[in-house]
Amino acid sequence: MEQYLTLQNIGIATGFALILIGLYGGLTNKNILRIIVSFTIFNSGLNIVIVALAYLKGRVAPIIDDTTGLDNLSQKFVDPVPQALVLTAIVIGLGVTGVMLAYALKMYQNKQTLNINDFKETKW
Amino acid sequence: MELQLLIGSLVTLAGSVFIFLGALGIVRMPDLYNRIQAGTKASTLGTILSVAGIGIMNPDWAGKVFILIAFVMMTNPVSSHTLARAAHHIGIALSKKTVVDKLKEDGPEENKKED
Amino acid sequence: MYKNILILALLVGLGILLSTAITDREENTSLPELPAYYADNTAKEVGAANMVTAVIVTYRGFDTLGEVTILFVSAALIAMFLKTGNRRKNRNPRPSSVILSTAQKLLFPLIILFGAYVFANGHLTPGGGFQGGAIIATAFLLWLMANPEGEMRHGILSSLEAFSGTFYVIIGVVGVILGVGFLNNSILPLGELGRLFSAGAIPVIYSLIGLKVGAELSNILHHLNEVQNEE
Amino acid sequence: MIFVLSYLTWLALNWSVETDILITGAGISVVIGLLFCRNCTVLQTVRLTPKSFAYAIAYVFVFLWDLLKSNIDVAGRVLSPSLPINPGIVEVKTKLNSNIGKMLLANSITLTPGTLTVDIREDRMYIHWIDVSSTDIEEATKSIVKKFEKYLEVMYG
Amino acid sequence: MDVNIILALFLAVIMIVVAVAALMAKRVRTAVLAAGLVSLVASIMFLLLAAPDVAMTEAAIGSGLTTIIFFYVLNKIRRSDV
Amino acid sequence: MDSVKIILYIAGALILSGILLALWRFIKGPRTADRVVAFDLLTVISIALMAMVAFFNGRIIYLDVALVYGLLSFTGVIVVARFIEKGL
Repeated sequence: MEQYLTLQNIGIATGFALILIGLYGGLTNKNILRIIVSFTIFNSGLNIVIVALAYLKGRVAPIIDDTTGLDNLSQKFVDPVPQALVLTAIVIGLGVTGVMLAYALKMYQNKQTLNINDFKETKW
Repeated sequence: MELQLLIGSLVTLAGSVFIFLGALGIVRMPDLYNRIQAGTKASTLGTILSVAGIGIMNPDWAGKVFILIAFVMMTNPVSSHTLARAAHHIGIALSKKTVVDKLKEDGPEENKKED
Repeated sequence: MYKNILILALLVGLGILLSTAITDREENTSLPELPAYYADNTAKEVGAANMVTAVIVTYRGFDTLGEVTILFVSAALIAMFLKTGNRRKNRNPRPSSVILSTAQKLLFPLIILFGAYVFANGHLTPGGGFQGGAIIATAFLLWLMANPEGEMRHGILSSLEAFSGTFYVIIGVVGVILGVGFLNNSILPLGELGRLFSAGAIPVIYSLIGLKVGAELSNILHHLNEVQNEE
Repeated sequence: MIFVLSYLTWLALNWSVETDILITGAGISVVIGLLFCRNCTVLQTVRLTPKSFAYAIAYVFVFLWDLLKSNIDVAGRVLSPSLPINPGIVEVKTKLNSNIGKMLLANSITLTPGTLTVDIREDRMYIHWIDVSSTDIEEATKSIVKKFEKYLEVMYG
Repeated sequence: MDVNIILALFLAVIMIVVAVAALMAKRVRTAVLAAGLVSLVASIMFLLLAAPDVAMTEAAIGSGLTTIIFFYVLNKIRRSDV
Repeated sequence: MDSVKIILYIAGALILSGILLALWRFIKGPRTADRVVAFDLLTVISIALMAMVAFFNGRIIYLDVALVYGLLSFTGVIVVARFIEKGL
């Protein structure tokens, strides 16, 4: 039990839990705004999983300053590439959320309802 | 050096005590306005003290700590005031212990000029 | 109701499946080859102290260009969805108090300055164009809070966005002309590590990205603000 | 004025005085002052005299002392089991004319626990007070506003 | 036990509790606030996982702007259950 | 050094219990405004928590994240306040 209790595993487990909670909320709710809220929770969980996978025990953030020195950096830093990807993912997540919300607002203005079962035209 | 660390940690401890009291106040107080009073204000002082203690322990960080304190002190009362004003506007009730409500007696607000 | 239980059962199964990722995974002890290369060579190749910035702006510059484009497209989509004929007919929001509007006037330049600090120091401290852009959008939002019916000069935002986007591409093309590659930062000289002007063109590129992102997010907020209220 | 404020903030953020930082900060401050804040005239009413500087420093100390004192007072109220509060909204009058003076006064009142500015109309402020000792306008003004006002009056008029 | 691990466990529990609260909330605005809170705690988690850049982005965008855009849209849809 | 660490651990424990109390108010409600007060309190507390994380890791760069919170957390509260008073 003790060897599983690392920072990385805690992060991965939390992220998975958030992903499952978000999926459950997205699949069971009828209200379109609640589905979008579930999507943002799902998004946060996914980001935590990716960053936690990049974490290495006992290493520090990939920014050079007085405490890190200049040599042997690949032995000291965590992986910077997944962090960069997650950074972009968060910004794109905001764009996607904004588009979904604008779409929901437009549908509400047309039909005065938020229940997704009432939007039948685009069903396939 | 040792003394500096000790003073800084004691200031941080005082700040965290205030944070805890603020959180306790937010649970115990009977209505919204008193919650804002006890909760947000005490924890603002607590945060300022905690951050200042950390600034005392690391003198190199003083600039950022100073800016952080200034930001918190400038922004927090504005948000508290806006929240209290909104709450009173939609008529959230004050608790039973309330003595006087001058704002309600004076009626709804007249059209005021912004300058 | 049966459907919910079925979904719950499915998700529990998925959770059990995912939990093997914790129990069966071997602990990594060293970086893979590419990140190790980045970590060892960023300081002398790019001159940036922050490796995430180096990866975003230089090594993966194309991706960032695409990302800015995605943000632009989503802003345009939101504008398209929300374009209604009779906007701002009977929105009469409650005016803000004197305290909020005065505090807004005092805080607006400070927030803009902090955003500028975040993206000008993106190669030394955490932060960069996207965060700085979000901070600038927040300053704009504060302005909207204090003057909910204020008339915005729409031209400034659009021209700022167009200007920064164009210059971003021009800087990339200058790199091609000088023969160092699209969006390479060494078109400006590298300096001593840890100084503000150390990383070649990274501060310039990141400032442009920051201005563009800030203008786009402000545009989204402005469009959302102008939709007619439901009564 | 905006320029000076921005420049000081920039220096405190960077916490070093190298030439490149000085130059960049000056450039950014000028751009902010000229481009974004053509209508930020809120600081024009500040009086720049030695006396007002002295009063500003004195004000900071008075304010910090009051902050600490009232925090301990409210902490005592929270901790005591019977919750001895006596809340109410009272009305006070202020003599300050400029907007920034009013804002600083309201912020000081709000930041001090025990008092919270709920609304402000012209020269009257409505303050939620956790321990109302008198409902009269004059008395309330005397006990809440006066200690801050005499310093702010010199600074902002 | 490392102090970071204790803190991370604490934050993990809080995040899951708040996420469940977001699902169970009666009104949409509560769910939105809870989702903002999940982002807030997630950004402290990112700080522990040695990713200050990501923490800053999550703070400015995930916890700030997303909540704000949600409330702008909720303002246009005034019903009893939002 | 040891006594300093013990004092800081006590401070951290107090901050964490403060988070728990504020979370209880957030879940209990009863109105949106009460939840917003709890939300504000949680953001302010997390500034202190971030500063402590920065101290324990010994890196000044982590303070920048706390700065972002210190400057931006209040806009969320203002937006919700303007939302409930129909001033948006």
